[in-house]
Amino acid sequence: MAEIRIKGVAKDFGTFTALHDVDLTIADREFMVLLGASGCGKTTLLRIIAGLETATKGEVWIGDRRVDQLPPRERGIAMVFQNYAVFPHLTVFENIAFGLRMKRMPQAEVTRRVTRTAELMHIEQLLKRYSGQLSGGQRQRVAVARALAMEPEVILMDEPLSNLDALLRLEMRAELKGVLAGSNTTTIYVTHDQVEAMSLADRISVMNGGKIVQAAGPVEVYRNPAARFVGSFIGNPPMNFLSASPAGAGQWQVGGQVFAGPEAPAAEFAIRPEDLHPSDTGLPAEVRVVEPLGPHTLVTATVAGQPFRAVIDSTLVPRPGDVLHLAPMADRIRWFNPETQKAL
Amino acid sequence: MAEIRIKGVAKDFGTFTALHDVDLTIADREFMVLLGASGCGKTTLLRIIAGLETATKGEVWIGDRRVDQLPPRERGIAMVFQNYAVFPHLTVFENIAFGLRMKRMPQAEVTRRVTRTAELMHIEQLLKRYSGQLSGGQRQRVAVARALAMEPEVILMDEPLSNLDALLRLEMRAELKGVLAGSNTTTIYVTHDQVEAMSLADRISVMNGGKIVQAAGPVEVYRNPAARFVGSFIGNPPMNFLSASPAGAGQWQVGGQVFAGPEAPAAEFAIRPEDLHPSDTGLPAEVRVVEPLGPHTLVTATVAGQPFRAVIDSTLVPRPGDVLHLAPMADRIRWFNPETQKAL
Amino acid sequence: EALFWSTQAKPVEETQAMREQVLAGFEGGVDYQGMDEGPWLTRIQAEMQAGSGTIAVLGGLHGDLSGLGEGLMDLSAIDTSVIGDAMLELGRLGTDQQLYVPWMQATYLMAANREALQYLPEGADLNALTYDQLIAWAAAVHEATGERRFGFPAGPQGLRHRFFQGFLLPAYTGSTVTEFRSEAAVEAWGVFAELWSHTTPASTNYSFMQEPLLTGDVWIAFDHVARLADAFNQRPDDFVAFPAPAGPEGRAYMPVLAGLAVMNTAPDAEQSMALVNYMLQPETQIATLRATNFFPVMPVDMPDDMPASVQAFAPAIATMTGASDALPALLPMGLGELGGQFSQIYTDTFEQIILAGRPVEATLDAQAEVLRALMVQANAPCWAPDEPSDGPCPVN
Amino acid sequence: MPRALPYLLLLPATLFLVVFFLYPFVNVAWDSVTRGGEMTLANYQRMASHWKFPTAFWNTLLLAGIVVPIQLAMALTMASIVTKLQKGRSTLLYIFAIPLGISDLAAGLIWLAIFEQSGFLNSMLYGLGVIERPILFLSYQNTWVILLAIVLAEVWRATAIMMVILVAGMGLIPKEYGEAAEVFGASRWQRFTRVTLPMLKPSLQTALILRVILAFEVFAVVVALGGTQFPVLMSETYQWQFTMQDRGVAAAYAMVILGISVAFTLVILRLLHVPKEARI
Amino acid sequence: MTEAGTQDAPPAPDRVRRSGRWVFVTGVGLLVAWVLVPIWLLLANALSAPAEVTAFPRSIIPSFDTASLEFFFGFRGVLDALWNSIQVASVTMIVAIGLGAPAGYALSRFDFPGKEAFRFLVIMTRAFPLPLLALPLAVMFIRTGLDDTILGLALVHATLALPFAVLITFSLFSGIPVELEEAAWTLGCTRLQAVIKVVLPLAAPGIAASAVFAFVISWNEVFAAAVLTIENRTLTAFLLQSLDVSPLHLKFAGGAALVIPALLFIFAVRKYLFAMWGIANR
Ligand SMILES: Nc1ncnc2c1ncn2[C@@H]1O[C@H](COP(=O)(O)OP(=O)(O)OP(=O)(O)O)[C@@H](O)[C@H]1O
Ligand SMILES: Nc1ncnc2c1ncn2[C@@H]1O[C@H](COP(=O)(O)OP(=O)(O)OP(=O)(O)O)[C@@H](O)[C@H]1O
Ligand SMILES: [Mg+2]
Ligand SMILES: [Mg+2]
Repeated sequence: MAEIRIKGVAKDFGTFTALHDVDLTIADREFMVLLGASGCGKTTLLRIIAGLETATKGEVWIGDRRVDQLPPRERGIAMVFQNYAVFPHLTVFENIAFGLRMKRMPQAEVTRRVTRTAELMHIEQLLKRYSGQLSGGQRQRVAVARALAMEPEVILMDEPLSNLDALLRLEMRAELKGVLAGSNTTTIYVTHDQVEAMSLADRISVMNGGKIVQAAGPVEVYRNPAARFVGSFIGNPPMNFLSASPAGAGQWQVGGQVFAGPEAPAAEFAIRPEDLHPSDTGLPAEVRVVEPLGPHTLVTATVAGQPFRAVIDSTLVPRPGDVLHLAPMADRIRWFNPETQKAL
Repeated sequence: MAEIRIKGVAKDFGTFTALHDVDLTIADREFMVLLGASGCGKTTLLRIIAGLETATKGEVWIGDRRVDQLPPRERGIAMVFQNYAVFPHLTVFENIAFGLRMKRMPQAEVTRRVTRTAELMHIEQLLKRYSGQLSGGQRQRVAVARALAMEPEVILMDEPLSNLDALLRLEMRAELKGVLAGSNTTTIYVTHDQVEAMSLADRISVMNGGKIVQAAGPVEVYRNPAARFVGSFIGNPPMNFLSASPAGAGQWQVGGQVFAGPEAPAAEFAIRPEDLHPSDTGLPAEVRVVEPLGPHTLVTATVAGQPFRAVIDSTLVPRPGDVLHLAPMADRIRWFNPETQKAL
Repeated sequence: EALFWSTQAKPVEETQAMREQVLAGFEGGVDYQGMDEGPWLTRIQAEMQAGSGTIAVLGGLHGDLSGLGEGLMDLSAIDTSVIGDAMLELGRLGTDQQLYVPWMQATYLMAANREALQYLPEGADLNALTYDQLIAWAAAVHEATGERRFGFPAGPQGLRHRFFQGFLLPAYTGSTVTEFRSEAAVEAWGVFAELWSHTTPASTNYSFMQEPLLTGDVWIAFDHVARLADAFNQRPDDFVAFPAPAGPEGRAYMPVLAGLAVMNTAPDAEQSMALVNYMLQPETQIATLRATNFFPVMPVDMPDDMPASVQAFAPAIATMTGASDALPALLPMGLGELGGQFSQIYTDTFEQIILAGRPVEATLDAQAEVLRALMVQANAPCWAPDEPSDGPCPVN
Repeated sequence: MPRALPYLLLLPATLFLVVFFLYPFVNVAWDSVTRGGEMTLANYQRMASHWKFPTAFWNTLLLAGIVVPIQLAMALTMASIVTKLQKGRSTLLYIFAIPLGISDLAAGLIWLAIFEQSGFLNSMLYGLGVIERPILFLSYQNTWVILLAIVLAEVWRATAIMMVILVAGMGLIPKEYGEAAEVFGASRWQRFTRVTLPMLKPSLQTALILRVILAFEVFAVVVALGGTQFPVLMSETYQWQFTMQDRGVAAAYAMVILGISVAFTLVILRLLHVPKEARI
Repeated sequence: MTEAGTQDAPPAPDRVRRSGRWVFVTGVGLLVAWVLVPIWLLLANALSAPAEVTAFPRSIIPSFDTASLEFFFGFRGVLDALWNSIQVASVTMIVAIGLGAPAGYALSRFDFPGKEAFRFLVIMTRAFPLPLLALPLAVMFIRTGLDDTILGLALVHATLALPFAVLITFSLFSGIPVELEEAAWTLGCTRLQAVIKVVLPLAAPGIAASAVFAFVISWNEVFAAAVLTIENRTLTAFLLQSLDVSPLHLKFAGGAALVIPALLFIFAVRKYLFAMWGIANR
């Protein structure tokens, strides 16, 4: 049982507060993805869970043990460091075997596990090299292999695939998912790749400025952001926000169009760029930049003077200066409170 | 004038050959993106251009100077290292100012440039910190800012945005594009993010196993891969390949369907997953896995026993086990020589 | 300033006194440097080899100077008429030139804490002790206090070899070299072994006996006068000085002679001569006595206000040298730079017999061979108390 | 040019050493194989046949063999403590480094004052009523106490040299490796042996080589505490050079010291070799 | 094989921590005492009256009689000697580091034929007893006029300190990632500039350690100082030369008088002995 409970954890670095009262529970065997802007405290949170950093306050529980005071090695975790921390004085083999040796595992088992995880990470032909002889991506895979080989109760991964090419990342992602799903491991996984987040996560926690803003299933987070930040952060390109002016009870005027919305003193209109389709009655968007993205085209425009992006089928090729009418899908429109920035 | 010409460059590490006879010309002010699998030699190539590694053979020209024998500082380059190499003993400010001070730039100008690039990279509030007090992404941005502040003739960036969140990356990408377009800089940019590659590149060089396989504009590389590897490497998910059997002159039978193709002794059929649409007459695909990716759905299936992926509109939600008929768009079908793996 | 390069008066207080009380009166000033033998010698050798130098005057013990023969200037021009012939002879180093002139002299004495006097064997006269009485005394102190309280400077800087060369062996054999392995010598070593059984084992760390006397670790001690002085000066009332003991052949004692020499490379020979001359003035000699506890090499009138140590030592020395059974043993002559190895033979013998407990005869036989070889190599004739010899001094 | 660079960097130091070391060294080495102007091994024979030579030789090795491992352990402990500490580290480092500033002569003096018959140790024991009369620790009869005293004094005096080198080396080990080891289940001790020590190899190498070499030249402390009772190679060298004024034999001794130093250096270099690929 | 997790209940973490802490603090305390007590004894003796120094039982609290110390500082020429010592030590430091650091750098960054030979030259320098070298050196110095100069003595001391400087800087430079240097090169540094701006600051602890050694070696060196300087005596040669044959109380006072400046120097550089910045590759 390796449920992780984080209760009111805060972390100050001198006067700078990196984490504010974080509360989070990760169920046993759950795959939790941590998403958040650069510098929002993801690594810090992982390090506190791992025991490498002492929280200024709060409690960390793994299973039914309170682990705050325990040294890292007693917490039953393994970790992939954002900067790999592959031991330069050990070969790849010995790096992967490091944790196993610490457990005094018999040599045969060590070799078996190392070989298996190395194959999983496609580094089996590098086992005799030292970290100085590896490329960035190879080093990163060693770091992942080292953690996987431990078969720990809890695995913390800090952007473990960031330096891999797309193809390999796709593969690794699938391998990781496979391996971890078949194990008893609870995973916390930091990534900046939203596709990765979506495809791997049981749940996604979105962090902002040292706080957890939303923790929910991937679709939920994508479709129903709990706060404006989540919408603006997730999705590539992110959600569009347009100011709305009241136009009667539950009616809001946005970019010259009127939409049904919540009954509230003020509200902000939001729609994802891909939830728009060209239509004569849509929002009038003045095209600024057109970027072909392979199958689709990203259009950057302004609606009522506010920036606005749409992803449309690449069959349609507007030109800068054109006015494109884009109709939002009604069930995809979201509304936010402009003051609290929470969803309405 | 900072055209970069690489002529027959090879690099051996002991018995391992990291680069085989690479020839590449990057035009003055061009933005060249280097794409390739992990460990294929991208960093090595950059380091040879920068003068940090000596090529086993070959020549490197920048402008009309042959620079092989010149020390790095005389090559007029700046570089973002894959692992940042931010100086730990200097503040962020001094890190960014480092190169400028080497040029004996007046203090006022130094401050101006540092402030500007720091703002560009959104690290202006971190200027007084040391690298040990930064998050991974912040450190990476310092490395980028340090190179940009130099306003060099040639800038080499090794996965400069890999540790940034999607939103920030999007922004940074735009900023970089803006700054570099407005300058005299020739750029070589290694990335694993294909969207980034597509949106930034004037041209993309695809590397594989120490060789350059194709160097062409983004759309060309995407649409007309010169080799099977390029197709399989670029695109997320990558191109689908199906074996084809001859069915008369220029006619090939693929997955039970007959398509017009090249006249050749043998050929392999290829189509991008997004260039398929459900249709009763399409290729019969047996659905294995269905992954919702926000606006679209990724379907992993088999066609005639061969793996096959399709990205379809998320309105359609097939179930594993279903047979989906997927028709390729005729003008998007590509053919490869199964022996040489080159495009036909 | 003339550089006075000396192995004597190195303890800081003595150096200070040399500079301020002895040499201040010399015109042009003197830079007095008291050195360990190592650097002292190295510098001299360097100047000799280089053929030019800065040292004006060398000061050293007979043993220090005897190895320098060829590099030294003939000082016959200096008026040495008031100095005894025996001493001048030593200064010729076996040549017919005055290679050094006697500067000051001293000897070794016994000293005791007054507390120890109560255990003096009955009938023993402090001023005419025999070795047997000394042993009995040391034994009595040992028994009474439970501590071995005889002290002997057997440390690395200690002058232990002089005790064997000039005191113990001559007292029993009447000889230093010739009778080195005689029966009498065996007896002498036996006596010493007995004395050693009442000697504090810390002796192997002692270079100077004044400190253990002051701390009370040692009650009865043998040492060079200059190395006892501090005890008498600090606590004049607590200690007594008395002559060395006598053996069957007499009350052997060895003088210590320090000399002044000038190197051929001296920068200003005239100034050097002047300084040597200055050192031989009676007033300077008395000042030197005050500073170093070394006695003048010529007859002088002593003032009354001499330091406590001098007041204690002078009568003891007089008693020793004037004793009816006095047996002076001279410093080695004609050994040149082999003087160090000569002394080492005695030290080695001591260490092997007494400390390492090796058989006496065998050790003496072995060392005698070394000694014989050395004398042959040096081609040195015997000196007192050995009978004069033609050719190298024989070892029987 | 780049190929010449290392040589250019070494050139000043090499020239310097050639003039100020190699030239006099060759002189002395020549002394060791000549006697009266003729080539001979007589000096070595003389040295080897002297009855104190084996004692001095083994004493020197024994002393180094005891002192260096203790110092290594202590220096590592001190360096780890200092490195680990957040507050007060520079004060502590300073305290630990103090013996560095103390010459071996002064150190001998201090420890003599402790072990002497009327020294501090006896005073303390006496004051505590443990003993009734002072014990003579440094007697020629119990060489092992002398050895112990010398060991203590040497450990006290010369551990700081190693410690400071190791502190400097430890400071350069990136923290992240220790953290990684910690996460992967290494106890404090394992972290030390599996990460810190291997990554500290270059510094360990330097510290050990310097310390071992100095241990073979140990002299002043030994003489202060052991008197004539604990001959070591260096004290014999002195004796022959200055007391017996036989430069040939002294030079032979010096060559022996050099020989064992070089031999041990080779061993250390071999044991603590870091393969090129495994460097940071 | 071993089942982690199914062991007996671990001890309460708090207790473990606290007892661990206690052991740690005690250990540190013992080490501190181990270093400081003998120093204190030296100072206590130096501050005692002569009679106290030889008394038994000895008191570890001195009477603060400064007569012995004053005797030393009242010596004619002490100040000159002090100044000479400082000069010699400083020149030694500069020469040793100035020549040693480049060599250490070359050893750490390049592989080249002759590397081992150089290493051996360095080690031999330290492994050969100086007193024997003093004679040929002195002859050479007298002939070339370096005799009795600050510089001459400093050169000899630098010979002693150079091996330290070379080996220490070598090991320290080896610990600094080449990549940081490479980054500096791409930012317009020459090799030298990169070393000065990047490597040296990071290697400050090692440089400081070398400096301390160079200083202390020079400061405490007696033999060469005694042989090679006459007028320009260093403090050590001036005071310590004859210390072993001086009365006890003066021995201690002289010892203390010599120790104090060295301690001040170490105090002054102590903070550089630390790596102030953690080095992380990424
Ligand atoms: N010093 C070395 N010794 C041996 N092989 C090396 C050495 N340095 C790099 N290599 C190998 O050379 C190949 C190219 O490395 P390089 O760092 O250029 O890859 P890359 O394309 O940058 O990969 P990544 O995307 O993972 O950073 C890799 O397979 C790597 O293992
Ligand atoms: N030692 C420190 N002193 C001061 N601030 C620090 C320190 N360490 C981290 N921080 C700050 O704390 C914040 C959180 O850092 P953290 O490393 O957790 O970010 P992150 O979410 O992992 O970012 P990234 O995605 O860029 O890695 C950052 O703003 C960082 O600047
Ligand atoms: Mg992070
Ligand atoms: Mg790379």
